[in-house]
Amino acid sequence: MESRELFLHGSRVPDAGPDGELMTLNMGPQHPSTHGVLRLELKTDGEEVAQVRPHIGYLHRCFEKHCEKLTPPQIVPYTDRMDYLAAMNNNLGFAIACERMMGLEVPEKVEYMRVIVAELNRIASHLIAIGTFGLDMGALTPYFYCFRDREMILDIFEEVCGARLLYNYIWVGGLSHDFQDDTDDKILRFCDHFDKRLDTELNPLLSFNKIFVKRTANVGVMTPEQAWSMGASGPSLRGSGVDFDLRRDDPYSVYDRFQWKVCVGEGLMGTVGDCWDRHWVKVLEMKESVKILRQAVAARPKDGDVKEKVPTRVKLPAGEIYCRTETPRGELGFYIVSSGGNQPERVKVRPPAFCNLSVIDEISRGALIGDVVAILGSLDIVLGEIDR
Amino acid sequence: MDFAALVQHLRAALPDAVLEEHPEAFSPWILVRREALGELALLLRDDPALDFNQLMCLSGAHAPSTDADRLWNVLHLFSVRHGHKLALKVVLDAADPACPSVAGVWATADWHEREAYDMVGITYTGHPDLRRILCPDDWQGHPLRKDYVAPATYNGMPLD
Amino acid sequence: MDFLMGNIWLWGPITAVVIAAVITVNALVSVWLERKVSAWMQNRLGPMENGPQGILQTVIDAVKLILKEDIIARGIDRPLFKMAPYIVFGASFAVFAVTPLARGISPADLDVGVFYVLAISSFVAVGIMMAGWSSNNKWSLYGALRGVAQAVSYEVPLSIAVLTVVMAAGSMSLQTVCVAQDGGFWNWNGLALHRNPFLVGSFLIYFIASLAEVNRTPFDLPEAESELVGGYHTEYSGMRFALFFLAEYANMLAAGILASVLFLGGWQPLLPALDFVPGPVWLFGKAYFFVVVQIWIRMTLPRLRVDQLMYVCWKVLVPSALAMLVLGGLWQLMIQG
Amino acid sequence: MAYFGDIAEGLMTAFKGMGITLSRVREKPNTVQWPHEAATTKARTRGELFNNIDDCIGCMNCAKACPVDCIDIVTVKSTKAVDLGRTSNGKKKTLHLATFDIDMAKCCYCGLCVEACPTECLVMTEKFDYSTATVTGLHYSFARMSESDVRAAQEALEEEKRLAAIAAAEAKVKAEAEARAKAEAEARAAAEAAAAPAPAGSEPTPTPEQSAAPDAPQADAGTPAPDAPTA
Repeated sequence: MESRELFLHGSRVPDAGPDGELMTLNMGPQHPSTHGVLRLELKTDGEEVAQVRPHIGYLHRCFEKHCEKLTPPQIVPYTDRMDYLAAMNNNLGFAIACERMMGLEVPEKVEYMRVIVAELNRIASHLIAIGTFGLDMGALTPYFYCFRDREMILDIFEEVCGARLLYNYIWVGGLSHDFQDDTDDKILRFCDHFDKRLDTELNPLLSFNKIFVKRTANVGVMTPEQAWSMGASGPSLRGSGVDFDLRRDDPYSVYDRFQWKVCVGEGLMGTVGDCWDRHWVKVLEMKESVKILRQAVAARPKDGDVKEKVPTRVKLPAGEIYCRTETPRGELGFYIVSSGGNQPERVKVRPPAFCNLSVIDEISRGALIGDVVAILGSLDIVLGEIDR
Repeated sequence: MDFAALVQHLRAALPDAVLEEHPEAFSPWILVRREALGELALLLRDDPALDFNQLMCLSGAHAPSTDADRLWNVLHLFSVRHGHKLALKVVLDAADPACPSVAGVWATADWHEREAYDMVGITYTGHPDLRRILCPDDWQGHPLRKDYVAPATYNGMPLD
Repeated sequence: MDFLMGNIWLWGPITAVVIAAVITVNALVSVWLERKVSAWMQNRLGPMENGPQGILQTVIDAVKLILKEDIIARGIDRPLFKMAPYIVFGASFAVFAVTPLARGISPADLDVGVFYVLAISSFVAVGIMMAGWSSNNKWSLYGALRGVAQAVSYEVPLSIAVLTVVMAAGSMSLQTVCVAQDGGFWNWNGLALHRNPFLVGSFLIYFIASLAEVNRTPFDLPEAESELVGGYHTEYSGMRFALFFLAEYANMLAAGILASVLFLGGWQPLLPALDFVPGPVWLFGKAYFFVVVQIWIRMTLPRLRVDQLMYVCWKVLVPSALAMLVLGGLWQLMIQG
Repeated sequence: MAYFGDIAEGLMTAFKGMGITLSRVREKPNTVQWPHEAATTKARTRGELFNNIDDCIGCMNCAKACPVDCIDIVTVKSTKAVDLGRTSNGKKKTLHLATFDIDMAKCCYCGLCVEACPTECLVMTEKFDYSTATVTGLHYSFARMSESDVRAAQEALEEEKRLAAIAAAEAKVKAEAEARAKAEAEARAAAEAAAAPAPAGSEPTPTPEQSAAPDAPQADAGTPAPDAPTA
């Protein structure tokens, strides 16, 4: 075990074998735990990994090219399809970027509802991240429990906007539908159910399971310096102990009105910034999201039209903007250039998972093949967003 | 530091690096002389008064039709310690799309520059591994150029 | 009866056919059990379409596997590739030969029954190695290497734990081991705290090691699907894959049978008064209890990493098994005289 | 002692986890035996698109709103003599719908077309299970006009146009004559008064087809339609 610990702190990168040869192993594009179509080119010495070269682009769907030909309201459904596990957050990021360009103020009611759906979707997305992370570790059952709870969120979304995965709910200037009469109750009921389940079910079954801890603690340690330099964001950044969350530090919408705290990795089971910390930050963040949800549901104004400020014709003024929001995976940035026409000239997306994935080579040198799977799972990538 | 102070600081440190400043933009930006980008990037990262430790985004863009045939290399920077932001823009001639790489300054730039190379064809000098990233390695052309025409076939496969 | 038992040419084929039938039925039942138990634990229903509670689903799956195309990719070492599933299946098939079904009845009551079981079951590793090597696939090779390393390592604590029982019973014959646990469940090795408490420890060690022997979670590294795609059987399809599949479930049952024979009295009834229930019922009941526990563990625990697997074997199970052996022996010397 | 602690913790957490999984056996399953049981859709569920062609005015708003271009509409303008009636919410119909095709295989279920529809005739139903054996099976045609109907409508329109063109030509000649007369009169007046020349007020000739700005918001059926169905 001691020698392994040495690798993990990066003091020893395995050399090529005695005869100077490393085996090239293609993990993916068809592989069960690459979370989509990712290819990792591993250079291995036995079970030890000397280098990881990610190859992306297998799911490239020309999002940025499409945007040149679409009006902003038409782009919103396309943003759904980038990070399909957190479509609300993507809609929100794009809508806010457009609204800032247009100087559009949306009604307070809409802001609160946006926060509610964004936080619900954050929980849903983290649930998948945690469930699939467990699945990568070989724990089958937490995955189903996560999906069961996520289903409640999807039901709420379906009731509100009619779709379960790709919502097209947050529009430039407003929302597509108002909540139904009993949506608030359903959200609160979900919060009660979920809070309880998290502590009595998911944590003892997965987070604190000794095997799980041993598999993830001290594995794939990302230092804060590495994280900043590689542009890691979201739970991957906070897992390294960096206290930074765009919702608090670069506030948008009405996040500054709620009482909540930014969760950071503390190295509870091993080193700060290991896979377990990244997992734990997600668990804690879900609890914070529940807190925000409770406050937002209580505080949200009930009257008013959610489409009141939706322009009949969305026309971005000439100029360029970079606008970033915090999705479950981290910093989602939209760089929009417009020359005042109906369609934006250029929409560049800065996907959080794109930058998070680029860290993988640095943090998995010297790990075992099983660790690479753990690291990949803990980084919580969505290929739809990386490849766009 | 606010934008004006930032620009002042930069002009004092590197007198000929900043060509224009645009404080009125949605995300205020400065136009940087191409040759000075590398030096400026190091200054931005290492000067404790600036301390831009995060490269939020690096975008390549083919400039809007209003601005002739030019490519933009746009960097959005953020400093966690000071909380200030700055956008740098390097304007390149589409015929000579070479631009200094900042991958050695912010590691984030590595993949983003590969993407900009892939999409609009900016060739970054000094980049450690400038390959296509989203398109296949043998793809022809740079899809986000305004004059790009989608090919009819790829390796004999019809593209519809 | 003695005539029958004595005539190997008559008795042998009949036994073989019966065991083959048992293995096949067992695979159908175990797969169904695995699906159903996992579904119940995961708030699902599992297969429901074919037959009541989907009991015929596995039959249909088996038909599908038989009808599927048998793909042998280029670059494969064909003779080894074709032979490997039969070796794996054959090994798990042969283990059943010494199962004590009831008092005095076993297909073959060998004097060295325990030894035979351990020897034959470790033969599976040879098949796994052949499959992994001949597939000419890096993932298969990883699976095979892991599988062999694991099988060889876990053989050690497993054998030591079994040795404790052999020592207590004074015989290597499985029939004798069963007879030694006569007289109600309090006399079963795995529960008999008053007879030899260290056997209970051995029971736990044996069970954990047997999980590794049959490649079940948390020790399913040779076929860890999230790491190695399919492990050593990545390249197999159709009937050859079905043989691996059959062997896996046969191994699960064999491990269960051995555990119940060694530690839960085999065919012994729960209470002496329940003697009228035939021995095989008790034996298979106990064996399937272990199968369900294996499934239950699979549904609960994550998988170990390859170095942790070795750590658990050599640094945890082997020392503690040795301790149980020594202490159990001392106990027998001191207390029972 | 961390060694024994780890072993104990390992066993304890394993048993705890097994307790949790076992206790879930008692809970009711969370799945629905679809298609034996009805799947739960909600009132707003965005499923298959349906167009009530009787209420459709052919305004093309849906086709324009669609981000994936899955709606294909071809209209023929009706002649003045034909009254196509009104929609159920009182909008006047002025266009024959030669084609109204939706390719559900392309549809991305964003619902933008439904929002754009001024007469609420295009709706997303709750139906979500409509898989077909072929992709073309998902190509829905809602228009009810036969080819001969379309041709008849086109001919009628062309006839009307021809008549209108004649009328316009006549009107133009007349207008020109009037203008000339007016100009002459004005010139005379100007000569008389020796004042500044009056502006030549040439009235725009009314064309049968008024072309609106392609992206102007259309609340009503003011959209120009192609004269003949293409392809």
